[in-house]
Amino acid sequence: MDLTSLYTDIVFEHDKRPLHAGLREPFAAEVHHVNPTCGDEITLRLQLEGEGEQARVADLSYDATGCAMSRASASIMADLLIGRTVAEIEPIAAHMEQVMHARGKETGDEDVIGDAVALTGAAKFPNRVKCVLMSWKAYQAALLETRVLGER
Amino acid sequence: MDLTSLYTDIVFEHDKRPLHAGLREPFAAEVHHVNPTCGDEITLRLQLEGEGEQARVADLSYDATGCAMSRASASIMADLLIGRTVAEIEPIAAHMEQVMHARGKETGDEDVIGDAVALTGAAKFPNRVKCVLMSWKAYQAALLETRVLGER
Amino acid sequence: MDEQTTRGYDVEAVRADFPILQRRLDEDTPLIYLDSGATSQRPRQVIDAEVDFLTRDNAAVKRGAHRLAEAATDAYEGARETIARFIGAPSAEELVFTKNATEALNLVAYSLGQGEASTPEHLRVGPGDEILVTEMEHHANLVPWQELARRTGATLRWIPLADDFTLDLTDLDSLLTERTKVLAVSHQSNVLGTLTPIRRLAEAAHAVGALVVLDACQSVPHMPIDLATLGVDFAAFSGHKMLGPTGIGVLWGRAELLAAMPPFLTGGSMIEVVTMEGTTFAEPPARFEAGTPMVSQAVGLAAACDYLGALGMENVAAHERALTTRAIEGLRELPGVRVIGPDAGPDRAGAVAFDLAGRHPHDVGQVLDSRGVEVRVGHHCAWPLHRRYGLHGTTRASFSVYTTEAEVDALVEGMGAVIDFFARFDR
Amino acid sequence: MDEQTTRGYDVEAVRADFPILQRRLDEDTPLIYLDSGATSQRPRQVIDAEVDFLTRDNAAVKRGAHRLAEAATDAYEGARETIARFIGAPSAEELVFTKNATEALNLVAYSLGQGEASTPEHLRVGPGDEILVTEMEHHANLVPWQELARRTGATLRWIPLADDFTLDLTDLDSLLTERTKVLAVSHQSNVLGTLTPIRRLAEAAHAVGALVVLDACQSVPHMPIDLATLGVDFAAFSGHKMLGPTGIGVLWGRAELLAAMPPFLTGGSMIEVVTMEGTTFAEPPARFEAGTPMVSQAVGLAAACDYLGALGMENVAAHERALTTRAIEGLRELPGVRVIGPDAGPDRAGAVAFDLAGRHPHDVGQVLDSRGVEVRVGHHCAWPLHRRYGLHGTTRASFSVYTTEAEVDALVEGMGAVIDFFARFDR
Ligand SMILES: Cc1ncc(COP(=O)(O)O)c(C=O)c1O
Ligand SMILES: Cc1ncc(COP(=O)(O)O)c(C=O)c1O
Repeated sequence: MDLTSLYTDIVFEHDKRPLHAGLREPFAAEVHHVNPTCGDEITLRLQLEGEGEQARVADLSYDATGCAMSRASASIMADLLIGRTVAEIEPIAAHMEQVMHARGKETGDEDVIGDAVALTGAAKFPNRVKCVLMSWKAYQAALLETRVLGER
Repeated sequence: MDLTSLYTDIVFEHDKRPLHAGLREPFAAEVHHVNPTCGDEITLRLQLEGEGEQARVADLSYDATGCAMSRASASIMADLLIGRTVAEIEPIAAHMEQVMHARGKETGDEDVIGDAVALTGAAKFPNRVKCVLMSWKAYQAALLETRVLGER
Repeated sequence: MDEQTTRGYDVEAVRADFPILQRRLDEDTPLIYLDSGATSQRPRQVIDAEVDFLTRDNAAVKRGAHRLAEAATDAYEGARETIARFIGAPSAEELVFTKNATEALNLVAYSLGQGEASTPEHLRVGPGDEILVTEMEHHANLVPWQELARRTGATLRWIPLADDFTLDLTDLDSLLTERTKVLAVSHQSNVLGTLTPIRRLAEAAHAVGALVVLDACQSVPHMPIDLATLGVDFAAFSGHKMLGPTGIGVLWGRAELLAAMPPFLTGGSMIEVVTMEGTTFAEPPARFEAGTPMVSQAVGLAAACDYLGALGMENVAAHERALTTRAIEGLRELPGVRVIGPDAGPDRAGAVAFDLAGRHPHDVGQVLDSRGVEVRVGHHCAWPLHRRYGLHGTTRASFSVYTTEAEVDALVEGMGAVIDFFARFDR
Repeated sequence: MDEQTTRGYDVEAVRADFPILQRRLDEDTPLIYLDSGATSQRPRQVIDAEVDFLTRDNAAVKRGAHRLAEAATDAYEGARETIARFIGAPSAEELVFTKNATEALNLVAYSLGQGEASTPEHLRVGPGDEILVTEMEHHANLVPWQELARRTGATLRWIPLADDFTLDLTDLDSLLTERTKVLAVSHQSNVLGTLTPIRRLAEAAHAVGALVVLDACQSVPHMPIDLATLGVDFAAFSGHKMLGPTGIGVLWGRAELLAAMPPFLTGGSMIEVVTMEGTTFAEPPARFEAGTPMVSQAVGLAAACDYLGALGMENVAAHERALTTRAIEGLRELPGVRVIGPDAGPDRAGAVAFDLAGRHPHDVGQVLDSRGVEVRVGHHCAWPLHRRYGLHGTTRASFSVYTTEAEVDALVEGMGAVIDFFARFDR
C-alpha cells in the first residue's frame, strides 16, 4: 500500500506549521464540528466583508485538533479562502467535495484547489475522506450561519 | 405421525361432555390463566374444607376455552381432585408434571393420575404440553391464593 | 404449476434455491411450509452472502480506520443502499436498521414520547394528544402505542373493523381530529389479508397534521412498494419475512422527521460528543443505531432484496395472488370451514385464515402437521381482531415465492382429512 | 508460538478454524487482525451452526404449533441453556436475548425508568435518586444512564479514574449512598484493560440497597465467568465479541428482579392478554423479548460458547495474558510510546492502548494498516476516559483466541516503522 500518496510533504508542512491557525476577532459566525468516529474537532470563525455572493472572506480563523490530514486540510483551506468571495469559493468547494468522493478515480485540478491537491490522495482511503472534508463542512456551516444571522 | 396417541377417545369424551364445568359458588379463590401463544384461557375456582395439608377440595369449578387437550385436561383434573386433600393431590400433580415433561419417555401411572394417563400422549408433542398443564398450573395458583388469603 | 411456468414464473427453479424445502419432517412426510407470513425461508443466495461476508470482510463497522473495517463498512452501507432502492426510499440515509419491525415501531413510539422541550411540537406526544390505531393491528403496532399513551398521558383510539373484514371508516372524521398526533396502521393484515386504503388514510391524517406510521411487515415481502409515493411518514418491516435473516428490521422515516427526533437507544456510534455531564447525538441514521449493528444480517437482507428484485415483485405478487385465490376457493367448498377475511380480489393479499366450526385451531393444526402441512394456529398476535369476530383463534396459511399450487391443494385436502378425523369422534 | 503449543494451547489449530484469517489485505499483505476487542472473527463451527439451522430447522419460534416451529423453538431455547451454562447463570430463564449489549443496558435503564406505581420501589428510579457510573465506561454504559437521569429527574454521579489507570475509590463512601439506586460499572475497561474490583463494588452497592449492573462485554469473551458468584444483579454482553454472530446480545438478570420489572420493548410474544384497552405481560424472559427474536444468531452464539468452552476459558485467559504482557513489554521499549493502562499483572487483561507522542492515532493506525496490522484508533467509545488523561484518542491492539505472538511482534515492529516513517518528515 502506497502511503506516500496520502502523506505528502505538503501535508506535513501544513500539519507542523499551520497557516492562519488560532481563533481571532472579529468574526460574524463561529461553528464547532466534530468527527464522532475519531474525535477530531475544529472550531472555525468566519468574518465576511460585503453582502451576498460578492461578500469576501476577510478572515477565517480556526482551532483544529486531529490527524495530520484534518489539520493540514484546515490550514490549506484557510489559505485558499481568505480574500476570496463567496461566489469564487463555491466551485472550489464543489470540486474538492467531488474529488474527495471519487475514491481516487479523479485527480484534483491544481488551478482550482491549489495546495489542496496534496490532500486528494486521501480519496483512496474512505476513512480519511471525512478528515479532509471536516474543515470544508465547517466553513459551509459558518457561511450558512452568517446568512441566518444576517436575516434576523 | 401417530395422532391416536394424542387424540384418544377419553380426550374427546371429556372435550364433549366436560365434568364439573361451569363456575360455581362458594369459592375461596379464583384465578384466570392464559396460554399467550394460542390464547387458551381458564378461569378456575377452588373451595377448600379444613386447614393446611389436610384441607379437602370441596369444589373445583372452571370455565375453559381452548383446544381439546386443554379442555379435557381441565375436566379430568376436576374429577380427580374434588374430594381429595391437598396432601393427597401433591404427588398426583408432581407425577403429572414429570410425565408431561419427559417428552414421551415416561408413561403415566394410572393408579396415581387416573384418566389423565389419556393425556400423557401429548408429552411427545412439546407444543401441547402447555395445553395439558394449564389447568394444573391454575389449580396450584388458586391453592397458593387460598393460603395467601388465609394468612391475611 | 405448469400454469405458473407458462406465465414465466418458474416456481420449481425458485424452490431449488431453498435448501430447507428438500427436508422431510419424517420419513414419509415432505415439508409443506405454509407459514411464510410468520417467517419465510432463506434462499442459498442469502445464506451465501452472509457467509462470504463473514469469511472475507468481517470487522467492526464505522469505528475502525483499517482496511478490513472499511470493507465491512462498505458492505453495511452498500446494503442500506440496496434495501433503500428496493422499497423506493428517496435516500439510504432514511433507513435505520433495527433488530426487527417491533423494535422499529417501538423506536418511533419511544422517540415521540421523550418529552424534550427542544423537540418540535409535531414530534412530541403528551397529555391531551391522541394516537389512532386500528382494531386489526398486530400486537407490534398496538402495544407500543398503548404504552406511549400510558407514559405520556395521551389517549389511544382505534378504527374498528367492519363485518366484511375491512376497516370501518364510517366514523373516521370523529376519530381523526386535530388532537390526533399519530395514525399507526398496517398495510396488510397478517390475519385477514385485507389491504388498508393507505393513501386515503394518510391524506386524511396529514390533513389534521398527524404523522402516519405504516406497519409494512406483510406488504414489503409480497408486493412492489414505492415508499416515496405511499404518502406515509414512517414504515417498518422485518428481514426474516422477506427471505432475509432474523435479527434485522428496518425503520424508514422521512429525512426531515428523523433529523428532528430525539434518540431512543443510546450508546456507542450514535453520539457526537460525550462528556460525563452530557452527550450530543449524531445525525440520522447513526443517531438511531446504538451499539454494534447487525452487519452480516444487513448484507443478507440486501441479498434477499436482490433475489426478490430479480424475480420481480410484480411477478411475486401475481404468483401469490393466484395461490390465495386457489386456497380461498378450495377451502370454501369444505363443510364447516369459514375463511376469515375478504373474498379474493384486488383489496386483499395472501394470508388465508379460516375457522372450522366446533374445532379449536390448535387441534386443526395438529392434524395438518401430521400430514406435513405447516400452518400457524392461534391469534397470530392479533388478539383484538379475533375477539372482534368472536373467535379464540384461527388457522392461517400464508405463502411466499416458493409456494406451489400443489401445496395449496395439500392444504385443502388436509382440511378434508381434518374434518374426517374429528368426525370419527363425533358419534 | 512454540511456547504456546508446549503449554498445550495450539493457536495454529485454532487459527485453522477461522477462514477469514487466511485472507490477504492485498497481494503482499497478510491480515494481522488486532481489533478483536471491537469485534471478533467467527470460527467455521459458528458459521456452520447457523447454516445448518437455516437449512434444516428454520421457522418462527414460540408462535407455531407445527413440527418445524417446535424444532426451531428447541434450537432457540437450547441455545439459551448452553449460553446460561457458559456464564454460570443459575437458570436459563434469567437470560434475555437482545440485539447487542447496548440494547441490554438500555433495557435495564428504560425498565427502571418506566415509573409505574405497581413496580417495587427498588426497581424504580425517580427524582432525588442517584445513579453511579465510572469515568472509564464505554458510552454504552454511560449514555443510557445519563438519559435515564434526564427522563426521571435522577442525578448521575461517577467514580473518577486515578492516575494509575484504575478507579479512584477514595471517595466511594460519599458517592455510594442511600440515595444510590444503581451502580453501573464495567468488568474490564475496553481501553485500559483494567479489571474493576467488582466483588468489592457490588458488596458496597448492596450495602446501601443499590442494584449492580455489570458491563461484561470485555470479560465474558476473555476469561472464565461465573455470574452466580460475582455478586452483581445484571450483566450485559454481546455475541460478536465472543466469536458469535452480530445482531445478538445477552442481558442476564436475577430471576426475582426480572420478574418484578416492567417491560421495555413491547409487541408480539411478550404479552399475556391483549385487548384494545390494555395489555398484560408474560413472565421473563419472554416479557423482554418483543417480536421475532434472532433465532439463528442464538444458535450461532451457543456454538461460540461451545467452541470457547472446548478451548477452556482458563486457557484462553492465559493465552491472552501472555500476549498482553508481550505487547506491553515490546511497546514500552519504543521511543515516544506510552501504554495507556496498568502494567501487565493480575489486575489487567488484554486491551493494549497506547499513545505515540506528537502523532495522532489516526495517522499511526494508517501506517500500521499499510503493513496489515489492523488496530483501532480514536476514543473507542470512551471519550470521557480519554479526556481524563488529556488524550484525544489512542491506538488500541486487542486479542482473541486466534492471536499469535508473531502478530504481537508485528505490532511492535510496525510501531517502529511508524516512528521511522513520521521521523522522515520531522526535519
Ligand atoms: C466495554 C464495552 N461495553 C459495551 C460495548 C458495546 O457493545 P455492543 O456495541 O456490541 O452493544 C462494548 C463494545 O463496543 C464494550 O467494549
Ligand atoms: C403485520 C405484522 N406486524 C408486525 C409484525 C412483527 O414483526 P417482527 O416480529 O419481525 O418484529 C408482524 C410479524 O410478526 C406482522 O405480521
